[in-house]
Amino acid sequence: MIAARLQTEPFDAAAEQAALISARTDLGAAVQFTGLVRADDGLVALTLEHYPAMTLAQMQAIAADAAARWPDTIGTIIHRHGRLLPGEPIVLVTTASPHRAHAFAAASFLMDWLKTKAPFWKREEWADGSSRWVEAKTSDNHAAEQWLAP
Amino acid sequence: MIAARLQTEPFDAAAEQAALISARTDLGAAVQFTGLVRADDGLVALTLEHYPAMTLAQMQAIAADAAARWPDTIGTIIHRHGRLLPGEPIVLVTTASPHRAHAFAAASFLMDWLKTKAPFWKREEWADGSSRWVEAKTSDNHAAEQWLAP
Amino acid sequence: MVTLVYFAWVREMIGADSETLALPAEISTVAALLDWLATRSPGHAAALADRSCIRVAVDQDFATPTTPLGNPREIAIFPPVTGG
Amino acid sequence: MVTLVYFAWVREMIGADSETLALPAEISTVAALLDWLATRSPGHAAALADRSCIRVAVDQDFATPTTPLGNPREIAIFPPVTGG
Repeated sequence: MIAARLQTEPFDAAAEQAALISARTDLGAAVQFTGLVRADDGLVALTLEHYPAMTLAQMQAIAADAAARWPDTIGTIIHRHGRLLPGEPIVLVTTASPHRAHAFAAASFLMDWLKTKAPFWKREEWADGSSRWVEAKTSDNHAAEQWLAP
Repeated sequence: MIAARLQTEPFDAAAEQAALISARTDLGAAVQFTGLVRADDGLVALTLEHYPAMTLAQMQAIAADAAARWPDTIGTIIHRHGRLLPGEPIVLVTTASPHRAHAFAAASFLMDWLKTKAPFWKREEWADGSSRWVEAKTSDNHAAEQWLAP
Repeated sequence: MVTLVYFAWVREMIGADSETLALPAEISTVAALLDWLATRSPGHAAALADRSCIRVAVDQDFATPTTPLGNPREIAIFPPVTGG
Repeated sequence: MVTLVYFAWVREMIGADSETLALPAEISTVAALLDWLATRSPGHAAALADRSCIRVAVDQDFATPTTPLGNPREIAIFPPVTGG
Protein backbone atom coordinates (compact mmCIF):
# COMPACT_ATOMS: atom_id res chain seq x y z
CA MET A 1 0.00 0.00 0.00
CA ILE A 2 1.34 3.39 -1.01
CA ALA A 3 -0.77 6.30 0.19
CA ALA A 4 -1.00 9.68 -1.55
CA ARG A 5 -1.80 13.06 -0.02
CA LEU A 6 -2.19 16.54 -1.47
CA GLN A 7 -1.92 19.45 0.94
CA THR A 8 -0.86 23.08 1.38
CA GLU A 9 0.74 22.69 4.82
CA PRO A 10 4.30 21.39 5.41
CA PHE A 11 4.93 17.74 6.24
CA ASP A 12 7.03 16.03 8.91
CA ALA A 13 9.20 13.63 6.95
CA ALA A 14 10.54 11.83 10.02
CA ALA A 15 7.03 11.27 11.39
CA GLU A 16 5.83 9.96 8.03
CA GLN A 17 8.70 7.47 7.91
CA ALA A 18 8.16 6.41 11.53
CA ALA A 19 4.47 5.74 10.83
CA LEU A 20 5.41 3.64 7.80
CA ILE A 21 8.03 1.59 9.63
CA SER A 22 5.78 0.85 12.60
CA ALA A 23 3.31 -0.87 10.26
CA ARG A 24 5.37 -4.02 9.70
CA THR A 25 8.15 -5.99 11.35
CA ASP A 26 10.03 -7.11 8.22
CA LEU A 27 11.22 -3.70 7.04
CA GLY A 28 14.98 -3.36 6.96
CA ALA A 29 15.27 -0.51 4.47
CA ALA A 30 13.67 2.93 4.34
CA VAL A 31 14.24 5.47 1.58
CA GLN A 32 13.05 9.03 1.55
CA PHE A 33 13.09 11.68 -1.14
CA THR A 34 12.40 15.32 -0.37
CA GLY A 35 12.06 17.91 -3.12
CA LEU A 36 12.81 21.46 -2.05
CA VAL A 37 12.33 24.97 -3.35
CA ARG A 38 15.88 25.96 -4.28
CA ALA A 39 17.09 29.05 -2.48
CA ASP A 40 18.31 30.68 -5.71
CA ASP A 41 19.50 34.24 -5.30
CA GLY A 42 16.58 36.60 -5.92
CA LEU A 43 13.85 33.95 -5.79
CA VAL A 44 11.03 35.21 -3.57
CA ALA A 45 8.54 32.34 -3.79
CA LEU A 46 7.33 29.40 -5.84
CA THR A 47 3.62 28.88 -6.38
CA LEU A 48 2.32 25.45 -7.34
CA GLU A 49 -0.89 25.48 -9.33
CA HIS A 50 -2.63 22.15 -9.84
CA TYR A 51 -5.68 20.56 -11.45
CA PRO A 52 -7.92 19.77 -8.48
CA ALA A 53 -10.17 17.27 -10.26
CA MET A 54 -7.20 15.22 -11.46
CA THR A 55 -4.20 15.68 -9.15
CA LEU A 56 -4.93 13.37 -6.26
CA ALA A 57 -6.43 10.71 -8.57
CA GLN A 58 -3.25 10.82 -10.67
CA MET A 59 -1.04 10.59 -7.56
CA GLN A 60 -3.06 7.60 -6.38
CA ALA A 61 -2.73 5.93 -9.77
CA ILE A 62 1.06 6.41 -9.70
CA ALA A 63 1.14 5.05 -6.13
CA ALA A 64 -0.92 1.99 -7.10
CA ASP A 65 1.39 1.34 -10.06
CA ALA A 66 4.46 1.43 -7.79
CA ALA A 67 2.77 -0.84 -5.22
CA ALA A 68 2.02 -3.37 -7.98
CA ARG A 69 5.63 -3.30 -9.24
CA TRP A 70 7.15 -3.70 -5.75
CA PRO A 71 4.50 -5.59 -3.73
CA ASP A 72 6.74 -5.95 -0.65
CA THR A 73 7.22 -2.19 -0.45
CA ILE A 74 5.01 0.33 1.35
CA GLY A 75 5.14 4.08 1.15
CA THR A 76 3.61 7.52 1.31
CA ILE A 77 3.74 10.34 -1.21
CA ILE A 78 2.84 13.89 -0.23
CA HIS A 79 2.75 16.80 -2.64
CA ARG A 80 2.13 20.37 -1.57
CA HIS A 81 0.46 23.11 -3.58
CA GLY A 82 0.10 26.84 -3.08
CA ARG A 83 2.79 29.44 -2.39
CA LEU A 84 6.08 28.14 -0.97
CA LEU A 85 9.21 29.99 0.14
CA PRO A 86 12.83 29.16 -0.78
CA GLY A 87 14.11 26.17 1.18
CA GLU A 88 10.61 24.81 1.88
CA PRO A 89 9.85 21.20 1.03
CA ILE A 90 7.53 20.62 -1.94
CA VAL A 91 7.23 16.86 -2.21
CA LEU A 92 7.95 13.83 -0.06
CA VAL A 93 8.27 10.23 -1.17
CA THR A 94 8.97 7.80 1.63
CA THR A 95 9.21 4.04 1.11
CA ALA A 96 10.08 1.03 3.26
CA SER A 97 10.78 -2.55 2.24
CA PRO A 98 12.50 -5.74 3.34
CA HIS A 99 14.82 -5.10 0.37
CA ARG A 100 16.98 -2.05 -0.04
CA ALA A 101 16.88 -2.19 -3.84
CA HIS A 102 13.07 -2.18 -3.82
CA ALA A 103 12.84 0.77 -1.44
CA PHE A 104 15.23 2.74 -3.67
CA ALA A 105 13.57 1.72 -6.94
CA ALA A 106 10.03 2.48 -5.76
CA ALA A 107 11.05 5.93 -4.48
CA SER A 108 12.90 6.74 -7.69
CA PHE A 109 10.02 5.50 -9.86
CA LEU A 110 7.47 7.51 -7.87
CA MET A 111 9.50 10.70 -8.23
CA ASP A 112 10.08 10.21 -11.95
CA TRP A 113 6.34 9.80 -12.52
CA LEU A 114 5.29 12.60 -10.17
CA LYS A 115 7.56 14.89 -12.19
CA THR A 116 6.00 13.92 -15.52
CA LYS A 117 2.41 12.85 -14.77
CA ALA A 118 1.12 14.77 -11.78
CA PRO A 119 -0.68 17.92 -12.99
CA PHE A 120 1.25 20.61 -11.14
CA TRP A 121 2.77 23.77 -12.57
CA LYS A 122 5.39 25.89 -10.83
CA ARG A 123 5.54 29.64 -11.09
CA GLU A 124 8.52 31.57 -9.74
CA GLU A 125 8.33 35.06 -8.26
CA TRP A 126 11.56 37.05 -8.41
CA ALA A 127 12.84 39.94 -6.32
CA ASP A 128 12.70 42.32 -9.35
CA GLY A 129 8.93 41.85 -9.52
CA SER A 130 8.99 39.48 -12.48
CA SER A 131 7.48 36.05 -12.50
CA ARG A 132 7.79 33.09 -14.84
CA TRP A 133 6.41 29.60 -15.29
CA VAL A 134 9.04 26.92 -14.82
CA GLU A 135 9.69 24.95 -18.01
CA ALA A 136 9.48 21.16 -18.03
CA LYS A 137 12.80 19.38 -18.32
CA THR A 138 13.38 16.87 -21.09
CA SER A 139 15.51 14.91 -18.62
CA ASP A 140 12.40 14.30 -16.48
CA ASN A 141 10.60 12.70 -19.41
CA HIS A 142 13.61 10.52 -20.14
CA ALA A 143 13.80 9.52 -16.47
CA ALA A 144 10.14 8.48 -16.49
CA GLU A 145 10.40 6.62 -19.80
CA GLN A 146 13.09 4.30 -18.45
CA TRP A 147 10.37 2.54 -16.43
CA LEU A 148 8.29 1.67 -19.50
CA ALA A 149 8.51 -1.93 -20.64
CA PRO A 150 10.60 -2.16 -23.83
CA MET B 1 31.97 16.68 0.46
CA ILE B 2 30.53 13.53 1.97
CA ALA B 3 31.28 13.08 5.66
CA ALA B 4 31.51 9.72 7.42
CA ARG B 5 30.87 8.95 11.08
CA LEU B 6 31.08 5.78 13.15
CA GLN B 7 29.22 5.73 16.46
CA THR B 8 27.34 3.60 18.97
CA GLU B 9 24.58 6.11 19.75
CA PRO B 10 21.46 6.62 17.59
CA PHE B 11 21.35 9.38 14.98
CA ASP B 12 18.72 12.01 14.17
CA ALA B 13 18.12 11.55 10.45
CA ALA B 14 16.02 14.71 10.08
CA ALA B 15 18.68 16.84 11.81
CA GLU B 16 21.42 15.36 9.62
CA GLN B 17 19.46 16.21 6.48
CA ALA B 18 18.64 19.71 7.74
CA ALA B 19 22.33 20.36 8.41
CA LEU B 20 23.19 19.19 4.91
CA ILE B 21 20.55 21.29 3.19
CA SER B 22 21.47 24.46 5.06
CA ALA B 23 24.99 24.26 3.62
CA ARG B 24 24.05 25.38 0.09
CA THR B 25 21.30 27.26 -1.71
CA ASP B 26 21.19 25.22 -4.92
CA LEU B 27 19.92 21.95 -3.44
CA GLY B 28 16.54 20.91 -4.78
CA ALA B 29 16.74 17.18 -4.00
CA ALA B 30 17.48 15.29 -0.81
CA VAL B 31 17.59 11.49 -0.51
CA GLN B 32 17.91 9.52 2.66
CA PHE B 33 18.43 5.82 3.27
CA THR B 34 17.96 4.30 6.71
CA GLY B 35 18.87 0.68 7.41
CA LEU B 36 17.02 -0.86 10.34
CA VAL B 37 17.26 -3.92 12.53
CA ARG B 38 14.29 -5.98 11.32
CA ALA B 39 11.82 -6.79 14.09
CA ASP B 40 11.76 -10.49 13.16
CA ASP B 41 9.77 -12.63 15.57
CA GLY B 42 12.13 -13.95 18.25
CA LEU B 43 15.04 -11.65 17.46
CA VAL B 44 16.36 -10.17 20.71
CA ALA B 45 19.24 -8.04 19.47
CA LEU B 46 21.77 -7.50 16.71
CA THR B 47 25.39 -6.80 17.58
CA LEU B 48 27.65 -5.13 15.05
CA GLU B 49 31.32 -5.97 15.41
CA HIS B 50 33.77 -3.93 13.35
CA TYR B 51 37.46 -3.53 12.59
CA PRO B 52 38.40 -0.32 14.42
CA ALA B 53 41.65 0.33 12.56
CA MET B 54 39.94 0.07 9.19
CA THR B 55 36.23 0.92 9.45
CA LEU B 56 36.17 4.70 9.47
CA ALA B 57 39.00 4.91 6.92
CA GLN B 58 37.05 2.60 4.62
CA MET B 59 33.84 4.62 5.09
CA GLN B 60 35.76 7.80 4.27
CA ALA B 61 37.24 6.18 1.15
CA ILE B 62 33.75 5.15 -0.04
CA ALA B 63 32.49 8.68 0.70
CA ALA B 64 35.34 10.26 -1.23
CA ASP B 65 34.68 7.96 -4.18
CA ALA B 66 30.99 8.97 -4.24
CA ALA B 67 31.90 12.66 -3.95
CA ALA B 68 34.23 12.30 -6.95
CA ARG B 69 31.55 10.56 -9.03
CA TRP B 70 28.83 13.13 -8.20
CA PRO B 71 30.74 16.38 -7.53
CA ASP B 72 27.55 18.47 -7.16
CA THR B 73 26.25 16.19 -4.41
CA ILE B 74 26.91 16.45 -0.69
CA GLY B 75 26.13 13.92 2.00
CA THR B 76 26.69 12.25 5.32
CA ILE B 77 27.02 8.57 6.13
CA ILE B 78 26.66 7.30 9.68
CA HIS B 79 27.15 3.69 10.70
CA ARG B 80 26.49 2.42 14.20
CA HIS B 81 28.23 -0.45 15.95
CA GLY B 82 27.57 -2.33 19.18
CA ARG B 83 24.37 -3.98 20.36
CA LEU B 84 21.13 -2.77 18.74
CA LEU B 85 17.51 -3.74 19.38
CA PRO B 86 14.86 -4.68 16.80
CA GLY B 87 13.55 -1.61 15.00
CA GLU B 88 16.64 0.48 15.77
CA PRO B 89 18.42 2.27 12.93
CA ILE B 90 21.83 0.87 11.94
CA VAL B 91 23.00 3.04 9.11
CA LEU B 92 22.09 6.40 7.59
CA VAL B 93 23.03 7.72 4.18
CA THR B 94 21.76 11.19 3.46
CA THR B 95 22.53 13.07 0.25
CA ALA B 96 21.51 16.39 -1.29
CA SER B 97 22.06 17.69 -4.80
CA PRO B 98 20.76 20.15 -7.37
CA HIS B 99 19.80 17.03 -9.37
CA ARG B 100 17.42 14.37 -8.17
CA ALA B 101 19.11 11.60 -10.15
CA HIS B 102 22.48 12.42 -8.54
CA ALA B 103 21.07 12.42 -5.00
CA PHE B 104 19.47 9.01 -5.65
CA ALA B 105 22.51 7.52 -7.37
CA ALA B 106 25.00 8.68 -4.74
CA ALA B 107 22.86 7.29 -1.90
CA SER B 108 22.37 3.97 -3.67
CA PHE B 109 26.09 3.71 -4.51
CA LEU B 110 27.09 4.50 -0.92
CA MET B 111 24.78 1.82 0.46
CA ASP B 112 25.92 -0.81 -2.04
CA TRP B 113 29.55 -0.18 -1.07
CA LEU B 114 28.92 0.07 2.65
CA LYS B 115 27.27 -3.35 2.41
CA THR B 116 30.25 -4.94 0.65
CA LYS B 117 33.33 -2.95 1.72
CA ALA B 118 32.82 -1.63 5.22
CA PRO B 119 34.24 -4.11 7.76
CA PHE B 120 31.19 -4.77 9.91
CA TRP B 121 29.78 -8.15 10.96
CA LYS B 122 26.29 -8.68 12.34
CA ARG B 123 25.49 -11.24 14.98
CA GLU B 124 21.89 -12.04 15.88
CA GLU B 125 20.71 -13.05 19.36
CA TRP B 126 17.50 -15.07 19.44
CA ALA B 127 14.91 -15.55 22.16
CA ASP B 128 15.77 -19.26 22.45
CA GLY B 129 19.28 -18.32 23.59
CA SER B 130 20.95 -19.11 20.27
CA SER B 131 23.02 -16.68 18.30
CA ARG B 132 24.32 -16.68 14.76
CA TRP B 133 26.46 -14.58 12.47
CA VAL B 134 24.51 -13.09 9.57
CA GLU B 135 25.68 -14.43 6.22
CA ALA B 136 26.67 -12.08 3.43
CA LYS B 137 24.23 -11.88 0.53
CA THR B 138 25.38 -12.53 -3.01
CA SER B 139 22.88 -9.87 -4.11
CA ASP B 140 24.88 -7.26 -2.21
CA ASN B 141 28.01 -8.10 -4.14
CA HIS B 142 26.11 -7.91 -7.41
CA ALA B 143 24.64 -4.57 -6.39
CA ALA B 144 28.10 -3.18 -5.67
CA GLU B 145 29.62 -4.57 -8.87
CA GLN B 146 27.16 -2.67 -11.05
CA TRP B 147 29.10 0.51 -10.23
CA LEU B 148 32.39 -0.84 -11.60
CA ALA B 149 33.37 0.49 -15.00
CA PRO B 150 32.86 -2.21 -17.66
CA MET C 1 -21.77 21.08 -23.82
CA VAL C 2 -18.22 20.57 -22.64
CA THR C 3 -16.25 22.48 -20.04
CA LEU C 4 -12.73 23.43 -21.10
CA VAL C 5 -10.36 24.13 -18.21
CA TYR C 6 -7.00 25.86 -18.59
CA PHE C 7 -3.93 25.90 -16.37
CA ALA C 8 -0.68 27.84 -15.91
CA TRP C 9 0.33 30.00 -18.87
CA VAL C 10 -2.39 28.51 -21.08
CA ARG C 11 -4.90 29.93 -18.61
CA GLU C 12 -3.11 33.29 -18.52
CA MET C 13 -2.83 33.63 -22.30
CA ILE C 14 -6.44 32.64 -22.94
CA GLY C 15 -7.50 34.90 -20.09
CA ALA C 16 -9.95 32.46 -18.48
CA ASP C 17 -9.88 29.56 -16.02
CA SER C 18 -12.54 27.72 -17.96
CA GLU C 19 -15.26 28.07 -20.55
CA THR C 20 -18.30 25.95 -21.32
CA LEU C 21 -19.01 25.49 -25.01
CA ALA C 22 -20.91 23.44 -27.55
CA LEU C 23 -18.34 21.83 -29.84
CA PRO C 24 -19.09 21.59 -33.58
CA ALA C 25 -20.13 18.03 -34.39
CA GLU C 26 -17.24 17.51 -36.83
CA ILE C 27 -14.61 17.85 -34.08
CA SER C 28 -13.75 14.26 -33.27
CA THR C 29 -10.13 14.33 -32.02
CA VAL C 30 -7.98 16.32 -29.61
CA ALA C 31 -5.98 17.77 -32.53
CA ALA C 32 -9.16 18.99 -34.26
CA LEU C 33 -10.34 20.55 -31.01
CA LEU C 34 -7.10 22.51 -30.63
CA ASP C 35 -7.26 23.69 -34.27
CA TRP C 36 -10.79 24.95 -33.76
CA LEU C 37 -10.05 26.54 -30.37
CA ALA C 38 -7.11 28.46 -31.81
CA THR C 39 -9.52 30.36 -34.08
CA ARG C 40 -11.64 31.65 -31.21
CA SER C 41 -9.48 34.63 -30.17
CA PRO C 42 -5.95 35.99 -30.48
CA GLY C 43 -5.36 34.78 -26.92
CA HIS C 44 -6.43 31.26 -27.79
CA ALA C 45 -4.26 31.38 -30.92
CA ALA C 46 -1.20 32.54 -28.97
CA ALA C 47 -1.69 29.99 -26.17
CA LEU C 48 -2.03 27.13 -28.63
CA ALA C 49 0.58 28.29 -31.17
CA ASP C 50 3.25 25.74 -30.20
CA ARG C 51 1.46 22.41 -29.98
CA SER C 52 4.62 20.67 -28.71
CA CYS C 53 4.09 22.60 -25.45
CA ILE C 54 0.40 21.72 -25.09
CA ARG C 55 -0.91 18.79 -23.07
CA VAL C 56 -4.54 17.70 -22.91
CA ALA C 57 -6.57 15.59 -20.49
CA VAL C 58 -10.04 14.38 -21.48
CA ASP C 59 -12.23 13.70 -18.46
CA GLN C 60 -9.06 13.65 -16.32
CA ASP C 61 -7.15 11.18 -18.47
CA PHE C 62 -4.08 12.27 -20.41
CA ALA C 63 -4.83 12.34 -24.13
CA THR C 64 -2.79 12.55 -27.34
CA PRO C 65 -3.61 14.53 -30.53
CA THR C 66 -5.27 11.47 -32.04
CA THR C 67 -7.39 10.58 -29.00
CA PRO C 68 -11.07 10.43 -30.11
CA LEU C 69 -13.15 12.92 -28.15
CA GLY C 70 -16.38 11.00 -27.64
CA ASN C 71 -18.75 13.01 -25.44
CA PRO C 72 -16.49 14.34 -22.69
CA ARG C 73 -17.72 16.48 -19.84
CA GLU C 74 -14.37 18.18 -19.17
CA ILE C 75 -11.30 18.78 -21.29
CA ALA C 76 -8.20 20.29 -19.64
CA ILE C 77 -5.54 22.09 -21.66
CA PHE C 78 -2.22 22.95 -20.06
CA PRO C 79 1.59 23.14 -20.48
CA PRO C 80 3.88 20.18 -19.70
CA VAL C 81 3.67 19.55 -15.97
CA THR C 82 6.44 20.74 -13.63
CA GLY C 83 5.57 19.27 -10.25
CA GLY C 84 7.71 17.13 -7.98
CA MET D 1 56.75 -9.86 13.43
CA VAL D 2 53.22 -9.38 12.17
CA THR D 3 49.98 -8.99 14.09
CA LEU D 4 47.13 -11.14 12.85
CA VAL D 5 43.67 -9.87 13.83
CA TYR D 6 40.49 -11.91 13.56
CA PHE D 7 36.84 -10.91 13.42
CA ALA D 8 33.38 -12.45 13.77
CA TRP D 9 33.26 -16.26 13.48
CA VAL D 10 36.88 -16.43 12.37
CA ARG D 11 37.79 -14.90 15.73
CA GLU D 12 35.46 -17.27 17.58
CA MET D 13 36.70 -20.42 15.84
CA ILE D 14 40.37 -19.53 16.25
CA GLY D 15 39.66 -18.54 19.84
CA ALA D 16 41.66 -15.31 19.83
CA ASP D 17 41.18 -11.66 18.85
CA SER D 18 44.73 -11.45 17.58
CA GLU D 19 48.16 -13.06 17.68
CA THR D 20 51.59 -11.67 16.93
CA LEU D 21 53.86 -14.04 15.01
CA ALA D 22 57.00 -14.28 12.97
CA LEU D 23 56.03 -15.55 9.52
CA PRO D 24 58.29 -18.05 7.76
CA ALA D 25 60.27 -16.23 5.09
CA GLU D 26 58.87 -18.35 2.25
CA ILE D 27 55.33 -17.06 2.81
CA SER D 28 54.98 -14.42 0.15
CA THR D 29 51.26 -14.27 -0.66
CA VAL D 30 47.94 -14.14 1.15
CA ALA D 31 47.07 -17.66 -0.06
CA ALA D 32 50.34 -19.05 1.31
CA LEU D 33 49.71 -17.32 4.63
CA LEU D 34 46.27 -18.93 4.95
CA ASP D 35 47.68 -22.38 4.06
CA TRP D 36 50.33 -22.02 6.75
CA LEU D 37 47.94 -20.60 9.37
CA ALA D 38 45.52 -23.50 8.87
CA THR D 39 48.22 -25.87 10.18
CA ARG D 40 48.62 -24.06 13.49
CA SER D 41 45.66 -25.59 15.37
CA PRO D 42 42.38 -27.41 14.77
CA GLY D 43 40.62 -24.09 15.42
CA HIS D 44 42.69 -22.35 12.75
CA ALA D 45 42.03 -25.24 10.37
CA ALA D 46 38.28 -25.13 10.96
CA ALA D 47 38.08 -21.34 10.65
CA LEU D 48 39.99 -21.34 7.37
CA ALA D 49 38.50 -24.53 5.88
CA ASP D 50 36.27 -22.79 3.33
CA ARG D 51 38.44 -20.18 1.66
CA SER D 52 35.48 -18.81 -0.33
CA CYS D 53 34.21 -17.44 3.02
CA ILE D 54 37.49 -15.83 4.06
CA ARG D 55 38.43 -12.22 3.40
CA VAL D 56 41.80 -10.66 4.18
CA ALA D 57 43.04 -7.10 4.63
CA VAL D 58 46.76 -6.36 4.66
CA ASP D 59 47.61 -3.19 6.59
CA GLN D 60 43.91 -2.22 6.33
CA ASP D 61 43.62 -2.70 2.58
CA PHE D 62 41.49 -5.49 1.13
CA ALA D 63 43.70 -8.20 -0.38
CA THR D 64 43.17 -11.17 -2.71
CA PRO D 65 44.79 -14.63 -2.49
CA THR D 66 47.54 -13.52 -4.88
CA THR D 67 48.32 -10.25 -3.12
CA PRO D 68 52.08 -10.22 -2.28
CA LEU D 69 52.60 -9.85 1.45
CA GLY D 70 55.66 -7.61 1.62
CA ASN D 71 56.41 -6.66 5.23
CA PRO D 72 53.01 -5.90 6.70
CA ARG D 73 52.44 -4.81 10.29
CA GLU D 74 48.85 -6.06 10.50
CA ILE D 75 46.88 -8.68 8.63
CA ALA D 76 43.16 -9.03 9.31
CA ILE D 77 41.24 -12.21 8.53
CA PHE D 78 37.45 -12.25 8.61
CA PRO D 79 34.24 -13.47 6.95
CA PRO D 80 32.53 -11.55 4.17
CA VAL D 81 31.29 -8.29 5.65
CA THR D 82 27.62 -7.83 6.59
CA GLY D 83 27.31 -4.17 7.53
CA GLY D 84 24.94 -1.57 6.18
